[in-house]
Amino acid sequence: MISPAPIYLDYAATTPLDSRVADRLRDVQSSAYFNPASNHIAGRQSARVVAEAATSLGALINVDPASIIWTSGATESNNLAILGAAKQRAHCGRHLVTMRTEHKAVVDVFRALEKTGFEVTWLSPGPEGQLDPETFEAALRDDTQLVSIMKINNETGVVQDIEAIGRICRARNILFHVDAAQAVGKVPVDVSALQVDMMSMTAHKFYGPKGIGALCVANGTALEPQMFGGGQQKRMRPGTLPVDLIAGLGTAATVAAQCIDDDLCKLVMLKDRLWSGIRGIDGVRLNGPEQGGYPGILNVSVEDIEGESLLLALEPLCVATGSACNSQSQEPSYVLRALGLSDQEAQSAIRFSFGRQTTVEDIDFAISAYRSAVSKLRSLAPGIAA
Amino acid sequence: MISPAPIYLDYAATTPLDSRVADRLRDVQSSAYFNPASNHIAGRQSARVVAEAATSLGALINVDPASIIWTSGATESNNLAILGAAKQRAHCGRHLVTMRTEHKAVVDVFRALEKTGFEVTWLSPGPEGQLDPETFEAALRDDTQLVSIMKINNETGVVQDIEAIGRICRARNILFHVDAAQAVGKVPVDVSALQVDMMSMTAHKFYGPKGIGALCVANGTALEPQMFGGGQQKRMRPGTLPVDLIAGLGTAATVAAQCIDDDLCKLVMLKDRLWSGIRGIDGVRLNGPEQGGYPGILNVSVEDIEGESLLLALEPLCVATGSACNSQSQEPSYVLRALGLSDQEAQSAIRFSFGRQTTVEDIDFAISAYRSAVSKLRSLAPGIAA
Amino acid sequence: MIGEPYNDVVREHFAHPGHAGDVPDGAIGYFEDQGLRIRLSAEVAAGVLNRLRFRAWGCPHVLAACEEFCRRYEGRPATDLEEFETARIMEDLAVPVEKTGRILVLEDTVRSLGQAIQDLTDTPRE
Amino acid sequence: MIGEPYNDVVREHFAHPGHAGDVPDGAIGYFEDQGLRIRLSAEVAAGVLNRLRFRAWGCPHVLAACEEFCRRYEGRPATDLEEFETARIMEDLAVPVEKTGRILVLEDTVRSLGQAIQDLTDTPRE
Ligand SMILES: Cc1ncc(COP(=O)(O)O)c(C=O)c1O
Ligand SMILES: Cc1ncc(COP(=O)(O)O)c(C=O)c1O
Repeated sequence: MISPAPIYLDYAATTPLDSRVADRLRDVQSSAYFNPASNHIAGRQSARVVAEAATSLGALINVDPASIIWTSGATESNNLAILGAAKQRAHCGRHLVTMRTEHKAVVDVFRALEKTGFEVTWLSPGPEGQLDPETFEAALRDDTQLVSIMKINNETGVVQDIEAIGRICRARNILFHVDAAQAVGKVPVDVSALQVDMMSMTAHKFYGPKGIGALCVANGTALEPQMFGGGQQKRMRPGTLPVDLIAGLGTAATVAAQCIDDDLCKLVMLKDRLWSGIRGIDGVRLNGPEQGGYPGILNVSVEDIEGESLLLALEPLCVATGSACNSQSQEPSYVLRALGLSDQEAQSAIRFSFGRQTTVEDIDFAISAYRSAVSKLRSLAPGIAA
Repeated sequence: MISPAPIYLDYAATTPLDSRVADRLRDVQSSAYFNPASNHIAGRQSARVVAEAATSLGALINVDPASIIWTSGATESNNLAILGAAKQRAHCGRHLVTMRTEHKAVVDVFRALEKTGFEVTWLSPGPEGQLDPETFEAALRDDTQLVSIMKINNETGVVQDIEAIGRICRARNILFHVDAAQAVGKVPVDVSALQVDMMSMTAHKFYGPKGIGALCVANGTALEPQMFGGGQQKRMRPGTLPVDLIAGLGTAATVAAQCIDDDLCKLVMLKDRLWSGIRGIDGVRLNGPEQGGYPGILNVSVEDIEGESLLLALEPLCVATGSACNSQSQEPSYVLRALGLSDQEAQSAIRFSFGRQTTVEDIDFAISAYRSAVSKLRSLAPGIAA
Repeated sequence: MIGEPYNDVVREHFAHPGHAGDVPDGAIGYFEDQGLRIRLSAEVAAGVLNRLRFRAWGCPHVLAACEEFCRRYEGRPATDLEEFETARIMEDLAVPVEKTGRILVLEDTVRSLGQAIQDLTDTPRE
Repeated sequence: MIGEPYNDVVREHFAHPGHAGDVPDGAIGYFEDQGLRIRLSAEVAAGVLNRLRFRAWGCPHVLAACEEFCRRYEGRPATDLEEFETARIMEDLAVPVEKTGRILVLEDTVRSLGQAIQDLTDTPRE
């Protein structure tokens, strides 16, 4: 069966390369593919490319380029930050705080720590997904050493008040990590202003290459490395640096710095259009905040519709049902369950996510595909008591 | 100062992309950049790309594609294999065996294990770098649970008898890991024939992309994951799969399968030519085996020459002085010291390494650059007792 | 991660469920379990299933299995319903094993339909 | 990882060590330490360093420092050797701090040369 061309509305899962990033990748691959650690002119050329990329990323998020550790992505950054800090600072206390609605790459790391004698407080969000700073503060204890709260939720687009949380942590000398995989390069992020100690990011969420991410670590924050071998990156993360991917991330950062405002403006328009087009459908509900959510994500549930059939009926629309990174699991999203949705509501949830290359036509296609899928499936269903 | 174009003879550090790999990267980046874990037609298209790449790599090294875990490179593969197996199998014994001449990405992992209650036997090689299977067997104990021996040494090109070591391990039920970063895609490797349980590799050493590697793990070998988050790769290694890099690795594997014989044939010729051109220099010695070493690496020391000055005098020739991955360290190579070289001999060592794009002209340039650098530096030096 | 989740038969049935709907005044089988709901209705004349229709709430495999059932049994004697085989449907639609339970809901609905037809036949016309 | 290890002065001196060699029958300073060996020779007339030459075994910074020393002191009174300053040479050649010890070997050699000149001058001609 020949499938029609996909209409891609799964930007929260991963984005296409920006053309400027693609050009940069090619350029570095052919002219500076050397090992930046090599002690010869070619190696030093690659080292300069890496340093430039650090400067670009540093400029985007307002951090000292020297505070950047290159990783393979936000998953690795989260692991390094949370495992590395918790173990290194075990003497400061064994209590950790995070949210139930974090990405698996945070949740599973804390679960692993729980098995090794750390105690984790799992905070619940309010009904729209936000963490209330007072609830947060109440969870802190004398032996709380580390907090991890994401900036933008990957399923609902809800934005946490990182500044307020950061202030509370700083006042109590608690280390604060932020998973900003869905934020860096997509919304303005100023790490220094935010009082954040560690922040994770990944290039492929903001039109950069896959397989490269970063963790920025405030000066003076000691981490236990999670990988061993070689002296690269001050021993924090060994392995030959992928100079092309790093350069690509740098270019993606530079492009983002130029485009963020325009991108956001367009996304607000697209999200409004999409939500206006489907909110009138009987039984549709918005998962996430009515106001102030990240405009590139719209998550909706609909009453009495089976999620898997909905997904198939939407083809060739490419959208997500759970967290993009975990859609192999068939369980209803734990993030939506934590927002108070029933299993049945959660399993019908569709996350539309869009970005720089999305057009109004894509959105209009999505609206009509969603409307007709819902009405088709409803027409097939028997009444509740047939 | 404008530098002349580099002459790159540091292929053991990293290789340029094969043009077919570069094409494949571009293609996948534009047409299948999706998340292979996404449950929609686009995601499934990327999943097929990943599966094809696994088939290509599986064919190159004769393993079941299902046994492949994608990682960010050989450093991560080594960490996952050694930490993951040692911890998972701690009940089988706490004694581990490796060599002094392993890459840092193995040495440092074992050092980390030593700090957590494992006991490591560090075997020394013979004067040409080989591990004697009898010496090896004598080091095994009842509580030996894991052995890691590299296939090809990155500094000297010495090739270990993996088959013999594998047989000994298999007979005693000891898990056997091989760091084949310098071997896969460069010499024929048949994992199934070798009786190896785990093998690490990295694409950028065989004309594939940087930032992607693999660990293949024999059926039934349990490992403790070293990173947490999400269900990708059967929970062994989470994170969004970089589908383009994986596809690039797959293409590099396919190209390698076609080119290995021709590549090797050319390398033998180039190495012969290079060694013939410099062996006559007074005080030059070969580090590594006279016969049977990997033909893409030639490591030589020379009497009474200061290594750093030698390196600068060789410019614009790009060669390595220590392990490529660790040339930030200024200590004389521990690998060469283990072969019995003095500090002074080790610090003068130069590793020439070459590959698919190296020409006879490059080699001839290297010969004359080396000869004149040595004679220039000798002419500058005072006599020993001036 | 890799395989297509639906084979061509499932895709075809899902896209064109020609037997979706109701037979007015027909015999009705209904079953619900595990959140799934299936309703079958049939027009039976002289012991033959003249028309079969389904309504269902479930995943694509369930919907396609219902359509497949209707296509297969329309025109056959109602007594054939007793021999309804989930195994063949599962095979033809390449239903993943972990969904076996869902196809058993269809089996239960078919049984319920058979019973309804039986009841109609047994009930002496008044 | 990033910076150029050698500045332009070091590269230039290393490429063109115009003062490499020996002054035949000159005054000789020699010192060796940490594996480094430096020899300086000078032709002194009327208390002036007419010609200065060096030989050295060491890293590029050491070789360049020797060349720089010769360029700087040729033509000056031998008594100036006493004021030899490693700090200025280190700055001009951008020698990394961890190599300070190596430049001190040059200082010791310069001192040894000064002593040798002194000895020649003090020794009454016979
Ligand atoms: C919030 C969040 N954190 C972490 C990740 C993991 O990023 P990566 O897959 O690039 O490691 C993702 C996306 O996958 C994400 O959305
Ligand atoms: C023998 C060996 N093992 C491991 C590695 C590490 O590979 P990577 O830097 O790609 O992680 C290298 C090269 O750097 C190597 O030569």
